[in-house]
Amino acid sequence: MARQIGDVIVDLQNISLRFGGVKALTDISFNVREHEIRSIIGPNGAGKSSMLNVINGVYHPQEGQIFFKGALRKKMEPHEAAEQGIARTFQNIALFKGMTVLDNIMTGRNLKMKCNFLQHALYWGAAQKEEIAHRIKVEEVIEFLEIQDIRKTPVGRLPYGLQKRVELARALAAEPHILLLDEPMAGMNVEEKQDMCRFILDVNDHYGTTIVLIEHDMGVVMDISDRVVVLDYGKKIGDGEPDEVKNNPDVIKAYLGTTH
Amino acid sequence: MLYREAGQFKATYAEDSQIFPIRQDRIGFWVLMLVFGVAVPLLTNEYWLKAILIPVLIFSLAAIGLNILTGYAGQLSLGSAAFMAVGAFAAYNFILRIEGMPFLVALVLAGVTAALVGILFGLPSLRIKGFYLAVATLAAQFFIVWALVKFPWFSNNSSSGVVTAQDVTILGYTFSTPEAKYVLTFLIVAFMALLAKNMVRSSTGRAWMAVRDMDVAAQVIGFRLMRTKLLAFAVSSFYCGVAGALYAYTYIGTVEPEGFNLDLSFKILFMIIIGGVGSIMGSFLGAAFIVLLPIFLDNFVPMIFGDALGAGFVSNFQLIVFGGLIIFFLIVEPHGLARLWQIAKEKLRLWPFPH
Amino acid sequence: MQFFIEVLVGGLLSGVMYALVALGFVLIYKASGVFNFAQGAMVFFAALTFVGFQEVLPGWLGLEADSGVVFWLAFLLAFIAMIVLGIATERIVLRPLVNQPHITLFMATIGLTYVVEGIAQMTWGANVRGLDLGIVDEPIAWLMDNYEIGVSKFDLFAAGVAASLVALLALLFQYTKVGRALRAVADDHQAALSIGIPLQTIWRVVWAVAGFVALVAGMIWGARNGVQFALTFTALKALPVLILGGFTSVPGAIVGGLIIGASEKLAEVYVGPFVGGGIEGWFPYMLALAFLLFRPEGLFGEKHIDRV
Amino acid sequence: MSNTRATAADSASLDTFPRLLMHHAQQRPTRPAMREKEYGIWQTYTWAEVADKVRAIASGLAELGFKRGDRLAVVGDNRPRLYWSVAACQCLGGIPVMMYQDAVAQEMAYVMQDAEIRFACVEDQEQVDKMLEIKEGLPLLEHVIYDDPRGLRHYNQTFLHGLDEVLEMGRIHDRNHPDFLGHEIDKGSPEDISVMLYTSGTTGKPKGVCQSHSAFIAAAQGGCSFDKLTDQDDILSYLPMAWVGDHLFSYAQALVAGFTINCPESGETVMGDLREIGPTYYFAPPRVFENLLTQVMIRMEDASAFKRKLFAHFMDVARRCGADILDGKPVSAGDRLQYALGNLLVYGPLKNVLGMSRIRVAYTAGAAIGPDLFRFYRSIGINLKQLYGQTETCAYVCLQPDGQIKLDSVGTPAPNVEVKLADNGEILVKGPMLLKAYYKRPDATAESINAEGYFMTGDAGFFDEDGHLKIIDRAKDVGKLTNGGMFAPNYIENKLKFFQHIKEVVCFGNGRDFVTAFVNLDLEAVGNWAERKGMAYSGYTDLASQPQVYELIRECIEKVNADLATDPNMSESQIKRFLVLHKELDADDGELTRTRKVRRNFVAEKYAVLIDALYAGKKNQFIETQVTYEDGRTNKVSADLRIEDAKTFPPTRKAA
Repeated sequence: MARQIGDVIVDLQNISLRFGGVKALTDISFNVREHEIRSIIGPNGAGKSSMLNVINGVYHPQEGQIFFKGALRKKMEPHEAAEQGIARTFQNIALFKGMTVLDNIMTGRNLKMKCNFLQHALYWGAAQKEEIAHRIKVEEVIEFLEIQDIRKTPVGRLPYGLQKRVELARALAAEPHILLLDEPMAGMNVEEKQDMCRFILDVNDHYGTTIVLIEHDMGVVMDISDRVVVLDYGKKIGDGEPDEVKNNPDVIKAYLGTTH
Repeated sequence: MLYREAGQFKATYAEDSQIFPIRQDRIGFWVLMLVFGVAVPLLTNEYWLKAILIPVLIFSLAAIGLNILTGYAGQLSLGSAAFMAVGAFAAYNFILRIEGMPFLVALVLAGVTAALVGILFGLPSLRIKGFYLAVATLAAQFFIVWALVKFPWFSNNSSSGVVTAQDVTILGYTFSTPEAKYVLTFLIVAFMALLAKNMVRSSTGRAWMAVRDMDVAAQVIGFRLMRTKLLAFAVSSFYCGVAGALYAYTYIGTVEPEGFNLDLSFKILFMIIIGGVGSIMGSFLGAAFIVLLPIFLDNFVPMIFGDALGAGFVSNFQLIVFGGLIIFFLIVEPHGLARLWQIAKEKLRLWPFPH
Repeated sequence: MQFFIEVLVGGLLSGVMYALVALGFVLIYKASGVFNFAQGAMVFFAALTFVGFQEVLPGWLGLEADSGVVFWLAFLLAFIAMIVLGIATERIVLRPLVNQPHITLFMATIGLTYVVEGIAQMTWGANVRGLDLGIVDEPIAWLMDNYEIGVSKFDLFAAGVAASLVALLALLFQYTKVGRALRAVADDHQAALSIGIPLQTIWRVVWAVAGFVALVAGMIWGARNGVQFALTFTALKALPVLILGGFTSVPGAIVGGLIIGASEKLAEVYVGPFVGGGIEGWFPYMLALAFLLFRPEGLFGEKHIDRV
Repeated sequence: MSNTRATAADSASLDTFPRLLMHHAQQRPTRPAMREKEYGIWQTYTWAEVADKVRAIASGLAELGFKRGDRLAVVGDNRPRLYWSVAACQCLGGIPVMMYQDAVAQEMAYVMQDAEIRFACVEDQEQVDKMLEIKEGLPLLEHVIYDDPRGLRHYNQTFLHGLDEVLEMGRIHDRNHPDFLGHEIDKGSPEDISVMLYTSGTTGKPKGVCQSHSAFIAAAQGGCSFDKLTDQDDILSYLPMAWVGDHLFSYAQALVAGFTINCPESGETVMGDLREIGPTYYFAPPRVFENLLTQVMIRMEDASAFKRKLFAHFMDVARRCGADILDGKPVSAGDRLQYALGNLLVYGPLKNVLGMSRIRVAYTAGAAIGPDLFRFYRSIGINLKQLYGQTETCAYVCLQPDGQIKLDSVGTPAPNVEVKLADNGEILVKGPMLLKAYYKRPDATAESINAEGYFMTGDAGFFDEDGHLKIIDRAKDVGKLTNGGMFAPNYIENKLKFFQHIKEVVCFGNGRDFVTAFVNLDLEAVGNWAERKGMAYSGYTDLASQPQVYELIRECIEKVNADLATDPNMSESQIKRFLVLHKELDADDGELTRTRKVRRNFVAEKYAVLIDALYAGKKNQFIETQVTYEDGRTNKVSADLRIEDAKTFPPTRKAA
């Protein structure tokens, strides 16, 4: 492999998150290294999505610290996380239903676009140039994910699997350092899963993007992850390379205890 | 059927992202522009210009304003008329109080004033959504109209806030005839519609739509909710403000704050529902529909039912038809006339195939 | 001090009447998630239908105009009319729009407002009519004499009616089968459907009850201000109440109504003169808005967490 | 027109493809030479840009050690950069060897060995993988250049080069040796081999057909002047680059006339891309036209009753007068008016949605095209024509001239081509477009070019009274009846196969008294027909034995017989007796080739008993046959087959 796994880029220390009286995450610590594929697994309700939401600033943990690229991160809003190069997809597809595939992916470029609304209104010179420059970038992503033929289709009309792919495209368009994927293969058939796996590996390989992934399909997780962290009831019960995690008695117990 | 798209390929992104990517649409558009910009003022009579065409244009502009806010940015507003009032009274005061104020500058300033007020009343949108926000915009509606009535300064101390618009003079030419006023209105509205279209098809518009469709995702991608929403309020109010100023200067002439009441706000809302939520063209279609419908009913109802029923009947009938149409459109085609046109266009493009 | 109390009590009493209208909103919102803007039009429709029947019934039945039979018959007929209106609304407007965004339903009820107003006036005419409930709008002598506080008998009566109506509804919700079903529906449509609660029936019941509330509110408001188009504006009065109280809370509607009623009157009296008066029109909104900024879910609403 | 004349005038110096390319780069530097749908738009390359890229690639190849006379394998979909590498190779005096991109690695290995390939230019990872697979067996192969780097990041073989890399190398080389390429181009001679195309070879191994610059340029010039192609034309290049037709239309003719070639985004998007580009010059095999027509009909089924009526009405009008209007023949004013209306309401929109609005010239070839199909396109105003040619003749022998279209001919000999018939009916051609030789196969070359320099096409045909060539069959299949009449089985079979109910036919008659036929039903078409008639049947065998079905087939045969009777050469070949086979001919049973062509001799042997029965005048014959299913299981099918007679007609002259 040409891919070199680098230093720790995100370091979560003793994170606890509560909603009212409900504890979603309890004292969780783990880190993500640059260029790796890091998976978070666990039964339903284990707090996996909450973990991602903590990383990109949707939720603010009551306790604990987050180090990003070595520096302590202050409480931040999601858009600030985006500005720092964290992109993500959602468990329930969060595309903009009223827009075409192309426009959806273009939104992923928003942070890199500098023109203001007055320039847009005139759509002349800089605004048009910028629009075209970013369109070229977006078209590269479109080709990368092989969705050329649905470019101008409103996303609402697409089948589920393709919507997931468009969402990935939107996240990729931002050229993120870290990509958070919340169950990117949920509800897909085998072929779609294979495609998605290939794309995830390609992204990681081609762009060097660090990927944090939540996934239910154990086979997939073990195949593509560099390291896996296992949550159960908001607590960390395992962390390490796939083989290590597979043989962890706590993990086995948690998984045997559920239907998964 | 009339479309001949084979061979209209796009070799650059600029061509690909034109407003009208199909040649036949471009031709149609320019024909329409010529008809309404040149032929209409030359050929129609005063009644048509004053009672139909000018108001249609002005309401179209207001509807574009509301559409930006509601259709594109997804923030329901019931106070558009109040922002029109702000624009009308601001233009009046700028021209009245600043010596030699050029009309077009006053128009822009009126829009800017409305935009500022819009931002103010848009602030709650940062915390509240949906009906709550709709109700909040009612506050703007009531407050602004009240303030314009209660503070005589706004209307230069006239009784109950009635003001009479000054002459419209640009570069020494006074727009006094209906034809002149029509052409002026037409040019302004056409230009502003173009600006609006440009905004909604670029990053600004995508930000609005992203916030409309899924605000959490929009935020995660990096859009700033506050900036995006307030910009929508500002631009929307700007459009309503300019529409309000035109309403006073090229349409009614004499306006009072009460004229910009909740009914008018609803009327504009109806325009975008019937015309098409989230469509610039729909704003025009909706405005034309809502302006023409009562005129049509006024003439049509007595024809069918006889005059005996009286004016009260006609006006109630209008209420029912209006309300019924709204419900009908929301049920049958929530994207309004614009979508109907789009569907028809798709059919024409695929003709003779059905799909 | 007496004056302040007088204003406060007057405000609270009119607040009860706001609450009455707001109650109609809450009922429908809870059951069907529809923000029924037409509630004001329903109030107008109900009151107009009632007085309309009061006018025509004596002629039809050969009875004295002020006979109790006419009153109750007109009341019954108006109630039936409201039920028909509710069912028709459910069938024609709501059912085709089921699963649409709430905002769409809201706009549909704005359309409904126009239709209902049009039908009411087309049927009964647009002129202002008086409505006599037999209670005079004069201060209660005892309070006036002893404490020099002017509290209208009528207002007190209205408050009493409103209070009993609220109590009645509360009982209805708490102890009847329909009430329980309704609460289930309000909690979770899908779940309610899955355990076999007939959603459409519930909606019809709720619209009928809301119609009844509108009728009572219309009669009280009509008796006070005359039955006229302005009754539709009661809806506009009720909106800030809802914002304050939350769309889903019956107690919220009541408390919100009281707060709005009292503060509006106090503001009008104490602040109004400085700004030229007439601030009732917008003050409740501003109050509600200011309140919202601090507690977006309303007084009694539930905090909503966006699940991502 | 003026352009072709200009080209002709300069032809002395414009006698190789590299010179043509440089000529266009000077004459029309800003005209589009190529477009490719990529990244959502039609990326356009002007002649100047193309020349520049070709120059860079050629220099890069030279830097890699590519020598005059070396062969460059080119494999991939129609991509501008692959066309450029063809031109670059030619600039250096090399020979591009075009290979089919869907061939499996082993098939490629044979061609690459045969052509002694040192350099290969391939499209993408898929083709690179094939090259790696066969590299072991190809000691000569030194460099593999790929166009699309996707997925190839971790391929670290030193003999792999990205085309971009080669291009960059070339630019540097070009900067250091600015005169190099000019000299190389000057060294080229029109008699150099410009390209090698492998014939599929129905028998034996593929042979490399060596064509010179002058041959292809002559063929292209002939075609361009024949159809008045100019630099304003557009063609969609979507057929395999290794196929002679694509090399003629998309490469040779484009370079001669200077028109624009357009490459689709991918194989799946061809129809959409066709619609966008709206080519003026178009080629498709009959199968494509047939699929399109089927789609049109299917989509029209869903249309409203009004639209269907409208469509049916105007298609009638078109059938009546459309082709005549296109041919410029006299048509009544009423019909013209109706046709104009139809053009507005139906034909115009239809051509538009098919992407054929702008077509000036469309060709089909490669197989016989059904007369109804052919007529349909012509009737709606698409100038669809047929041509005849082979790899060995640069796909250039006969063309149908505008205005003189005969449904069953392939037109008149093309400019500068001499066509004559051998005694056995075999078509012999001579002209500047003939192959130089089969690569390393002097034996084969000698076999196919006779002493007078005529190329023996292997096809049999004859000229009609207007001098139009009709192809009837492979020459080796043409036989004689005992009465001396010509027997051309394919010719008869094709006529029958145009009926929708008939899927496959095998005719017999060589050395016999009369012609007989086995018929295979089209199960779907006949099944639908039977359903409409309310007939019950349990499967193919049952359906094939029904008297009504025999009636149906007999009607078809008699129609063909009537048609054959009008043709003096063919009137003896009318089918006297026939039977409907009890099973479908199947490749798994060895009755068809994998490309679904009938293996005539095999079938004749296998069903000898049936042939005997046909000629013995029996009314029926029992037979039992083994069939193989897709999963490899076998089973026996038996039936007592009916044998019936068909009416024949006395020879007549054609009325029209």
